[in-house]
Amino acid sequence: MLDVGRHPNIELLAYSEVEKIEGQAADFRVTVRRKARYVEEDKCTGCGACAEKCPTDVPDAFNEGLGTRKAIYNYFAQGIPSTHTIDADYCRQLIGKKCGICEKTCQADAINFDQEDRIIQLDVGAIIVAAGYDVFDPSLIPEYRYKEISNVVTAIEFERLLSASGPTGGHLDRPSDRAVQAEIAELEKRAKKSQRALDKFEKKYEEGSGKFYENYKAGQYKDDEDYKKWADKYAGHLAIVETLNTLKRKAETFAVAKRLAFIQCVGSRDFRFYPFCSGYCCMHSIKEAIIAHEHEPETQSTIFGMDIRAVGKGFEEYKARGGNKSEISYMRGRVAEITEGSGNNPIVTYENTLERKVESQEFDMVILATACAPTKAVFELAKILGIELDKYNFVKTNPQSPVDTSVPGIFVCGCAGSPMDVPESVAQASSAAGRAAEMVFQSQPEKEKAVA
Amino acid sequence: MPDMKDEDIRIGVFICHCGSNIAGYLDMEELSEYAEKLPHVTLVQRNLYSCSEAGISEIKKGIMEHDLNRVIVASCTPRTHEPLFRSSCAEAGLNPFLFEMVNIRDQCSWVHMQEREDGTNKAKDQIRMGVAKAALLEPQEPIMSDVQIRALIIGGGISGMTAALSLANRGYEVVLVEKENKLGGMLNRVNKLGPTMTDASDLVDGKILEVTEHPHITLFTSAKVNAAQGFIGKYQIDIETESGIKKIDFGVILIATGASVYTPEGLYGYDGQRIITQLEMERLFKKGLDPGIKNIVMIQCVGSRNEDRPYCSRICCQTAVKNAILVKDQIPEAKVSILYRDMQMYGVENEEMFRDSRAKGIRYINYDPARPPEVESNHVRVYHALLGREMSLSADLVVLSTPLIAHEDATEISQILRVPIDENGFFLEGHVKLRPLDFATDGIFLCGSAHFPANIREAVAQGLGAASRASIPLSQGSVVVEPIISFLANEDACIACGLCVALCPYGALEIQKTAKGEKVHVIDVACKGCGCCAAACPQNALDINHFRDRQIFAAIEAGGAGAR
Amino acid sequence: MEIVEHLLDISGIGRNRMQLRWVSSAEGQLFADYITQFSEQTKELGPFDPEQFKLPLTAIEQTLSSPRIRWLIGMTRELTEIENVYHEKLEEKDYKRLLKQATEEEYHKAMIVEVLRKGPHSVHEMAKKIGLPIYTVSLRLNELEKHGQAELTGYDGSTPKFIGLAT
Amino acid sequence: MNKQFKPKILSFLCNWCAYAAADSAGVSRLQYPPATRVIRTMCSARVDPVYIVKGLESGFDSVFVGG
Repeated sequence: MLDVGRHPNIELLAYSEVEKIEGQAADFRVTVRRKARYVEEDKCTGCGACAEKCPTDVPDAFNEGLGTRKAIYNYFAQGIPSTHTIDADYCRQLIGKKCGICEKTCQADAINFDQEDRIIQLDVGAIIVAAGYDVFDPSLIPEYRYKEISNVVTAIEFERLLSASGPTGGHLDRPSDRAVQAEIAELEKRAKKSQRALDKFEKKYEEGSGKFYENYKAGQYKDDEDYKKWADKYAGHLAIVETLNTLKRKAETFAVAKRLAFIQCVGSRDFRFYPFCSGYCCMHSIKEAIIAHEHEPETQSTIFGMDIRAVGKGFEEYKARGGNKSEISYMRGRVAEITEGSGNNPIVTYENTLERKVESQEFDMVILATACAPTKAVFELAKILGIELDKYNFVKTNPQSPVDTSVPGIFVCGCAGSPMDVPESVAQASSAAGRAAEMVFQSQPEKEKAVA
Repeated sequence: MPDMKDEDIRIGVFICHCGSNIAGYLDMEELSEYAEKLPHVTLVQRNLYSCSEAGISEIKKGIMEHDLNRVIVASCTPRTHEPLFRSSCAEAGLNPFLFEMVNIRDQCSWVHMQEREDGTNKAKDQIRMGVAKAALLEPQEPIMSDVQIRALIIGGGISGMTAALSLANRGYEVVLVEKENKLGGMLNRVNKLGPTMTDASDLVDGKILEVTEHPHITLFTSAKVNAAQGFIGKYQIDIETESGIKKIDFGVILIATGASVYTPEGLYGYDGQRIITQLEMERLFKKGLDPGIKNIVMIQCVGSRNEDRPYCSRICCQTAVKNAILVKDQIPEAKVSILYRDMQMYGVENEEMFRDSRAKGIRYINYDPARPPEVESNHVRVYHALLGREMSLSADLVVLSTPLIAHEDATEISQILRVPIDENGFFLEGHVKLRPLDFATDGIFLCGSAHFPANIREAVAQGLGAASRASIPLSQGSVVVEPIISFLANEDACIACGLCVALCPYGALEIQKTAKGEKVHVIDVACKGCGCCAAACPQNALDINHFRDRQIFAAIEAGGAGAR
Repeated sequence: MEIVEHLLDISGIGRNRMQLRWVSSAEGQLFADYITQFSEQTKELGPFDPEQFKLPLTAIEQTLSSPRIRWLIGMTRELTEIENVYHEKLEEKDYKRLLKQATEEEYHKAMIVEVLRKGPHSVHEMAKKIGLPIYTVSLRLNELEKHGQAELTGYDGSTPKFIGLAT
Repeated sequence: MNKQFKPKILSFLCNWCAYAAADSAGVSRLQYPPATRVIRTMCSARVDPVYIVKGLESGFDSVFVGG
């Protein structure tokens, strides 16, 4: 990423979208909208001082909403370009309230709230589409109850939970536990606030709230407005503290998730959604299970799938290693339903095809290996570029020329063309670049073709 | 390397505030006073943001006005801004390698926020170590080596031909060496290609024609490479052709030698007549299938995913399903069953073909590797893992899906070109995920089944990709290497023991005859400067530019001597 | 690095004065934990005064710079993984045992050379200064003599005195 | 063992792995004791065993090698 950011021949237009293209192979004019960042690219050094001071918390899309980031943010810690961006939907200043703290904090005075979208024209010889894919939304599968059971997460959410730079710093806290901890934090804040109010009363009347409350209940300070307020405040405070303690006791029993279930083909090989196989989810689940085991040696994982497809170089050995060394068992069978048992533990009901029995098992967490779905914006992009999509809305290509699209001069690589894993995407990227160079070279007038 | 016999060393130390990221947690005043008192330091300056335009011009001004011959910037991590500062030093007329960065932000102020005093002491030590090392730095020039604009491609299968055409179509000189007397490789023996069921010969013949007639491609069939010397940009290759040995120079080399099909001797009673491999099945199709065949049983994972060949050969499932469909198309009433462990029909097209095959009535029976099927005279007994009972399928023909294994001359090529092969004999790529088409040693590239079994779509994509990777040095005409490389510091001490040559992961060392007898010679261009040769050399003869032993010793002594 | 740890052990400095850890570039947290743990461990060990270990440190440095040991370390892969022409190769544990033994020998010889540098010593005096059994010292001594690194210079009464020779 | 004693650790960090990990610890502001004095090497293989002894001789209390 760093090399792309610094390479002299690469002009990186981040936070920008293609709006229109004209011309044909080797001679395209592309209109690009550079969305307003409200931060001057050439001044911002990416030091992050502004993000520290920004008061507004926003759900962090990079961490699948599991953590929070600030209204002025860098998509992720080492993101390139390091120029920060202000989120216009959440920034107080931009939605009309008063703030501007980031502007005061920034010593490189790179913040500019009146920055506008800029439209620029590019003259290019070839276009390569590398628009990637979206993660399939498993809430479309009712029987997996993805939204209702908090401990059922998607593979990408699990990846973030396990990542050292993720919301839990790699500590595999169960989402249900994190929700309780968040509630505890909220209650602590309210308890502190109500305590401050009580302190004011206590100072005013030089009497402890507890003692006062007994007398009040005994009918001593009847119908005095101020005392009544004090008593109600105290009763409210007691309620908060009580729920706080019960939650804290509950939190003692929380432990890292140890029994993991990985459900394969969620949305893939499924006539209701995507009949194809997404190719990388089996390997991704095996990797996640091995890393989870490295983090917590008592972790036991079960991977439910019809075929566990480890087809790349060294993948079958990796799958075998997972089985032998990382407590992973492969269960051949499709999961019918997930229900919630006691203690927020999801219960998985499945058909064990080798035993020809329907079984169910309780787990601490369930991870859904979601399908590789075409990006939502691909229809628009296809219209703009005029390229054909296949029946699954990936860019149409044919096996003999795997990176050419239906429009000469426009090429595709990676998951925008069809679901594939990293090694293949990297290889296809080079081939798309090669094809583009070939096409541009062919279109040069004869005399320039002689190469030294 | 000229030794700097204490020529007047004038060091400039630029301490960065990085807004409040450093200044907020360290005592900048103390740091700059401390730096001023260090040996050879003639200028200490603090700036708000060293990496901003203003900061850079401050540094340049400092170099010119104070005639500095060493520069230190104490700021963030060199991994991001070192190139920026090096180029700024060069613009101010100072050799970019007389520059050293000291990390007092990511590894100091940011991680010792509550310990201002200890953090400042640490920063002082790090600056003193930087100054001690900088005093001994020597100027370096980037190493340029021009590239012979010609590519050698070994292997004329679909992948090799695609790569050759891609490079030739971009105007580069290509030499294609094919061992057989005809191009096409494996595809010559394949009948039809899934999933579009086109004829293999249509695709291959088209490509062969294009290759043979292409003005920029020189083709040698029944030829093979038997010796190779040199490194990226300057390879001297001996090609043994029907008309004698040809010595040709090349800039880059592509390996597209493909793979061969494993013959399952002794497995399931293989006899090549009634019990055949998928490849022999392809020949049956070409000859025309005997319409009398009523029952065919295919067995997957024959000789693969076991101890000797633990890998899944990726393409045998697709081939089996394709052939099964072709049988059903030609003889609709034939009964075809496939005994499988996992149907590896990954991706969009394969899964579609897999569904079509079931629609055409092909039966899939899951077998447990611990209880493999038994092939008898005219039927196959198998324990159906999913139904939990023994079955017997009549079989006029049994087709064994065997894996692709490494080409038998892969080991020979790997020794000639000094590139590694993995435990299964396939060539070992630079990085499994990020550099799948390169080798660790620059200048040699890899595509197709020589890397790992690949279907047509992947072989073509990898051929194009490897050609694109190979075109980078060709298009630049020269290769620039950062001069942080190994060099023979003490020629007399070297006894040419060859220990370093064996250890070097990049094949960047060789033993050469010199006036003083045999000595180690460093191939500048191939060396990555990791330093394991210098650290291992029994005679301490080798050293690494910019990280010389004495520079590191100076830094160690400087670090230790500081205040507790 | 195992050999360095071994040398630190037999010299009394202790192997926990050194630590080798593998960290990937994404594992910031893991790196911070290692450093925290190692600083605590170093804190418990207390300050290290090089003066106290003058002799062993110099001896370790000589051992680690001796061609014999560097050669043996460099040949690990050749000896244990790649078969020689007779298709023999060393088992991992045999190689480790051999390397440890050779290192100890070189270490003791280096100590003797260092002691002799300060002037002639008898075997007994050397053994006391180095803290090794007399038998080991005399064994190593005649190896040094064989390599022309030490020599008998005369007798103090009946006890033979030896001095080191610059190689 | 006095509380006052501040250990000094010589630490060799490989540019691609351990040094990068140290940077990412910095980016996420993970606090750790300020005892280490870092020398960056291109690879941990560059660390000659003699460096470790040199470190102990020059006044460090211990030596850390991060690959």
